[in-house]
Amino acid sequence: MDIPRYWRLKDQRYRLQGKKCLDCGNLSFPPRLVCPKCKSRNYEKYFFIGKGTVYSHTTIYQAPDRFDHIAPYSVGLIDLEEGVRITAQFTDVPAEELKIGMKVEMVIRQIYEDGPKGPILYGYKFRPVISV
Amino acid sequence: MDIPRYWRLKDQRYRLQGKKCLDCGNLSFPPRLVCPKCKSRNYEKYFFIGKGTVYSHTTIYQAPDRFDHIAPYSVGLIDLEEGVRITAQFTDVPAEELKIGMKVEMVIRQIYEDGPKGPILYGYKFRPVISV
Amino acid sequence: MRKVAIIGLGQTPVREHWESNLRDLGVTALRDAMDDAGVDTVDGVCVGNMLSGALSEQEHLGSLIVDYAGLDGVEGMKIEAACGSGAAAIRMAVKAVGSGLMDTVGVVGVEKLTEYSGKFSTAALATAADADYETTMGLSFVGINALLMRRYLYEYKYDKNDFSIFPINAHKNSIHNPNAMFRYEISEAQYAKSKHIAEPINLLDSSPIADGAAAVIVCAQENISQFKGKPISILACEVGTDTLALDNREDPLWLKGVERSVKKAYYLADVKPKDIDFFEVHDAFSIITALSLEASGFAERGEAIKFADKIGIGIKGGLPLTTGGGLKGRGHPVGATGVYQVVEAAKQLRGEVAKEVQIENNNIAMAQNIGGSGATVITTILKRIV
Amino acid sequence: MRKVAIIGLGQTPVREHWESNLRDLGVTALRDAMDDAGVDTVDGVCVGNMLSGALSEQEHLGSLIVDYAGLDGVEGMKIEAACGSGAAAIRMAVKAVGSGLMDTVGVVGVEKLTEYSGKFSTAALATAADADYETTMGLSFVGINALLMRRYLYEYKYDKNDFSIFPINAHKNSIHNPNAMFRYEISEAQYAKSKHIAEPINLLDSSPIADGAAAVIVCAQENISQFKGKPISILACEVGTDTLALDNREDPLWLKGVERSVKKAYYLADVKPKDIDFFEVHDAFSIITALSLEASGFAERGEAIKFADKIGIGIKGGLPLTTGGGLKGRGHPVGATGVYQVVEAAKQLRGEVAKEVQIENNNIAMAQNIGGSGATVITTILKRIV
Ligand SMILES: [Zn+2]
Ligand SMILES: [Zn+2]
Repeated sequence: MDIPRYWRLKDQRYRLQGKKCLDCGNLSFPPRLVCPKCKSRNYEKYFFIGKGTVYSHTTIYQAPDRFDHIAPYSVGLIDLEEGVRITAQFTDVPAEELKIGMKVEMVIRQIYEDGPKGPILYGYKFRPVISV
Repeated sequence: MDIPRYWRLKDQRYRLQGKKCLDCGNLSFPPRLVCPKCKSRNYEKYFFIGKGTVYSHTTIYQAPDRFDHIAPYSVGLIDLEEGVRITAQFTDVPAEELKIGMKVEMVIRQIYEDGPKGPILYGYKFRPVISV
Repeated sequence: MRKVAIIGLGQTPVREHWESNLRDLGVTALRDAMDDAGVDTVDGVCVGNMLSGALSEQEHLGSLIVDYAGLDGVEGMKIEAACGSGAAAIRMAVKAVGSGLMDTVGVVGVEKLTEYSGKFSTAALATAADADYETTMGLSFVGINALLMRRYLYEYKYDKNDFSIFPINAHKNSIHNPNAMFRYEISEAQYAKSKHIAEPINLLDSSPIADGAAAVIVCAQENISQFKGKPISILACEVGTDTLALDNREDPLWLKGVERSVKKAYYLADVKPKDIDFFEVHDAFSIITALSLEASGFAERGEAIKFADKIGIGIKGGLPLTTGGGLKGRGHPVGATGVYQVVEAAKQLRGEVAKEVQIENNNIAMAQNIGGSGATVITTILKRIV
Repeated sequence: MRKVAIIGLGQTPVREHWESNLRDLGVTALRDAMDDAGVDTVDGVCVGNMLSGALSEQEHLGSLIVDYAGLDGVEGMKIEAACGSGAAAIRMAVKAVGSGLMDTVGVVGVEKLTEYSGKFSTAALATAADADYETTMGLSFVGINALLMRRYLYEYKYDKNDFSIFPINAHKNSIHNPNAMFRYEISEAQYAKSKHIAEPINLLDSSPIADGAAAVIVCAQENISQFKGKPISILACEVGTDTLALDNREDPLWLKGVERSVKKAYYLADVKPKDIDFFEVHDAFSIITALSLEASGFAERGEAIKFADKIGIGIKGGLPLTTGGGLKGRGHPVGATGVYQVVEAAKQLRGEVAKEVQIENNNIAMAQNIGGSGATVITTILKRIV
């Protein structure tokens, strides 16, 4: 029940808040205090739109303790449109339909429950873009 | 629920099994693979009788998670008759009656329960020697 | 081995940093120290930390800190020696620079203890002791120190309230340290009424758990002219150990780890206790201050309190202690503490602390970082470079 | 820096050691290495370990191991760099001896992973990755490697079964290593039917968690005549790092940490990949063997499997891999693995392994230990001293 961490990460988990370097324009997710490109400590908040393509994916059968009851589930690396890659679970898609290069978008879902009495963690997952 | 550790330590916890160096006669508790006096790796099991005197004692009010529900409780350093000092909880004695130099003897008691569904750990505690 | 120096200092305030994670605290202190030294990269980073795995589910801090500090590719490793992790990391940096393998090394001590509830942190801190034979008996880390204090009171016939001299002094100094957590004075009366944590240790004997990070940049002394930071020489940074469990020591009131560590440090630095101008002692508990003063050769056995009273441990005393507030007043982010101590000592030697706590004409400082109940002790001796 | 050598070797079998605790495993390996070297004390001990805090509720392993090894008072510290902790500890010993601060240092890698259930160990191992952005998303450590393997299969159009060449070879060698956990051969058919852990990684791609300890004694090469052990020269033991999180790398299939580590190691050792007679690769997963062969300069990008097939990775091949069974066949006690690799390589160079796996006329060996998904990489190059 690490409540401070839940609270601290809420802007990342709900809104994909990263940072933009004010000196070279480099975008980071997660947020960083030092720009990996130009070493500047001069930053502003940046919110990613949450659209991207699948760089890789896996389906997890043997899961860490906390995720054991939902296994198997799929996790992947997603290349966001803004040029940053992030790690996230997939949702609303069967594992066998996942493909590298597939277009996906962010949604907010339950990530895990921290024990029967603990808080529920919500955050970003990605689902295939539904064509209209 | 670290079952292997429960099982591994049972001779220490129930029978105060330490070791005796076959080269210099030095007694150790806990058991050691290398004699701290003569560095010999030549050892036999040795069972301490479980009688001794209080070297020091404390009463714990702010306890680690697992022991929180039994606080306050008393723990001490006990000089065994064989010349080895060990750490143990006291039982059957109010905290205010504990004194340095007091004669005590080993008994087996519940040490803690590992969660509502976990195993119960039993082991040595010490109580004042009851004069007959 | 070539001589080494400290060329940069950085620290975050010691606080309950709910808004910052380990990496942000560590990176802030490290980058501040690099800015102070005037460098934009280092050859390696040593991270002192004890409980990131237990309390933040995060190991591999060496890579994490170099990555987030913008030092991509640089060597980074975590060193753990319980509450002595911070100075242990400095020791590793001294070896790395001393060997000539590296010229400039960053050291970061970082710890986050307030991520979970206090009971959980208490259990995590007890992993400094013997898990199978001390901790499983219900002995907390405070409890181990309480066993020492009880025996000390018995052997040397002190009144428990006599120990108040140490925390009162620490709090008097922490007022002037903006990075300290507790910036207020405490009185003898408050000490006497303070609630028990593990009898006879009360709340005002105990340093508070906290979050924080401190950093130093270590370089070869022959290179100091290349940097913008004000250099301080590391005369010695030496380790002594003792049995992990307190019960395994023949004479628990004599900290052999301290004795071993200071003997090596005094020898290497070529100084005697009387040459030390001030001492950043590891006052995790009042009893440890007393035992450290004795085993370090300042006071006779059983005489630490009388010694403190007689010589004076305040800023104008004969041996100022815990000039930045110590673990008691500044707070004790365990794996960071050893680095905070050295940062404070170096700032004193540089003449950069608040004027109320600035010791005049100081020249040689000692900082001592203790892991567990004295199982790892690292003594660092620093000297002003004229 | 002065030259350093390995003068003593020790190891316990890799097993589920339910009957032994961390200290017994560590002390056994260390004392065996000391006996091999013919020494009864050392100047310091570096302990490589990742998860003693999480899985044995025991930190402060440095003091614990020196205490129980009968080395009362000797400096002991724990080094942590995830699965790279073992070689990281060797690296620290090289610095300590190289600096001249110490003449003889013991290194122990020790880990106990079977104290709790597998799910708990899986969670603990994931602390090697980014806790806030990888692990909390449900990504296991196997899963991270599965993401690499999936992309590799996609980029280079391999059939997944092509990877079986690496685990089949590892198991073929582990039969002859009495300290290996899995002493049986596996077939292509078994590999193809093996169950998924994190698709596309199956059970036979994955090194098994296990308990164990391995130790080496490091000394100054100028002192080797003082010892009874057969010396092996350490030409280099160099570190490269990369971002902690896989998603932060521009090109995840190129292990920059490996490239950085081997470049420094080749330079210091003054060797080229073709000079390496055999390679103890970090085959935690089959995909890592492939990526390591490429970033280490043995195979072209995307060609590791073809390279292995063509040059031969068996004992009589052009580049024998994992001659003691590797992490796959010997087992992977994470913080101990890097030391096991170096012990195996040194035994090969000494000519002390089973004749079925003894490489003839070998001279230069390389061992590579990888922490996390390549965030810390330590490459050690060893040479026979004629
Ligand atoms: Zn920038
Ligand atoms: Zn003996």
